[in-house]
Amino acid sequence: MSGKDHFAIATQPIQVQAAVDFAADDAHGAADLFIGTVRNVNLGKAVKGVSYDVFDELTINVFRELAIEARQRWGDKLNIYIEHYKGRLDILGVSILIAVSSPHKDESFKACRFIIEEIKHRAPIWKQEHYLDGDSDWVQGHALCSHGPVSYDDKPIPESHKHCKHY
Amino acid sequence: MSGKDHFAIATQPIQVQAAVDFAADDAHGAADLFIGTVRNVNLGKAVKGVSYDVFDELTINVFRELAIEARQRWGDKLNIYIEHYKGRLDILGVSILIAVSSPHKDESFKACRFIIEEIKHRAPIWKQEHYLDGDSDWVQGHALCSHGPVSYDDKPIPESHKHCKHY
Amino acid sequence: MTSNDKLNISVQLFGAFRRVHPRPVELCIERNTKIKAVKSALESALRELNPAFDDTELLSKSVLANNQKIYQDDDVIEESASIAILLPVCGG
Amino acid sequence: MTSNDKLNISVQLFGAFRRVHPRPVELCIERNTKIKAVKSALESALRELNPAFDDTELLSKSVLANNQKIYQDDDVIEESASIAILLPVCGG
Repeated sequence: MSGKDHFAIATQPIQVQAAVDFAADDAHGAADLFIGTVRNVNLGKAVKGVSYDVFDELTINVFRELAIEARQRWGDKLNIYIEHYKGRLDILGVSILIAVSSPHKDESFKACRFIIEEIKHRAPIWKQEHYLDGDSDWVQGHALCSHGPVSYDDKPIPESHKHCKHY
Repeated sequence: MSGKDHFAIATQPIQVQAAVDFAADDAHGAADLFIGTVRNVNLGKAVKGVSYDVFDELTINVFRELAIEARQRWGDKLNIYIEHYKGRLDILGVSILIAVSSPHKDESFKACRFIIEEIKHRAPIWKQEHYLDGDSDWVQGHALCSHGPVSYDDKPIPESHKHCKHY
Repeated sequence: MTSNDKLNISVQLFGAFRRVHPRPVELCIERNTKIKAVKSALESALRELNPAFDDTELLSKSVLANNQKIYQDDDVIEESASIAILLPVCGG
Repeated sequence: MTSNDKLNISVQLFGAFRRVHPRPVELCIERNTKIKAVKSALESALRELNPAFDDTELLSKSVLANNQKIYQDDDVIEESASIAILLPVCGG
């Protein structure tokens, strides 16, 4: 039986316990969680907050693709929980929460890492930093392409992707 | 400034939110959490619960050593939270919780993984499984030795450790 | 505008594009126009809506997509649709 | 028992060893005895406390330790102390 999924674009504070409860599974001995938070500095500039803009529907679709790819690599049984925040966050605010549970620990670590790396490259999400000096700026990101997995992969880069900027 | 530590042997249910709150840091953008839970099967036998026996003082000392080693590899700034349960747990009970936060995600993933692998090999903790059929058994484990890091390491095995059974 | 050979395409803007224009951009294009040409039409429309817009690099780094997938340059638009122009991304 | 040349060593038991004997084992050894010999003394004491105990493999796979560190075979015990015998571990 395949594991279960929860994908959401959050506009209320992201709750870690909800992810833990969702991922819990009688048959699973391990869960790995990744929590991304807003930090007070980026590239030497003092940050006071961040606004995330999200193309919701396509982002959810990317989450769904990532769950499929993760199960192909690390097994059907993974339970996968992904929430990304949309809107403004202060320092310490949770921008993303990923939880992956699995029978054994190796799969949950690897799948969780895979998902965060891929989201950074593939999900249509943009980040505007608000600086202490009053300025704000959209952060330079990764160009999208219509291919599949891009970044956190032991396998060699397929020929068809080699032109992509994210390699 | 060096990050902070929390180490404990828990005899009350382990709370994930406490670890998240502890690890949170204005200067950190990432936290990785590992949660170990009791699963309903091991080596084909149906499990109904697990009892952990812990040599508290030495275990806490091992946690302290692991935090030092993790900071040597992945930076002073890591905040590190480690709790291991002692006593009886039912299925889904949390046996171990590790949270590591850091400025960027790579360090938190690697340090968290390092810590769980090392604990399995170095912390004086024992596990008795209680089976549905009424039996119970102490699980075969990893022989201890007086050396340092043993398991999750990119570096070659030092000569002095090569006789150890855990390699 | 809604004859059989014309399609109404609404292009959603995100991130830095919202500074160029605050609302979706409405395009009227020929049926079966290739994505590459849709992008050019979008560029013209943005210049018309905001004469100060001259950052063509913003467009060259971006891709068009619908709710389900990212378009390739040779894809064609066959129906009226809501699509989106997506700058390099920065989630997580 | 507590003359200058004798030490009282209390050995805590964990895990499967608790089935052999439910409480710490008290040993009386010479000052500066090597750990290897302490282990032999523990084996004799366990056999005396529990005549059914014959799993010497359990001891050969185990190490002695104090609160701070695991002993090596050539370490010596210089003071009366509480130590522990540690089977292969299985935490996490």
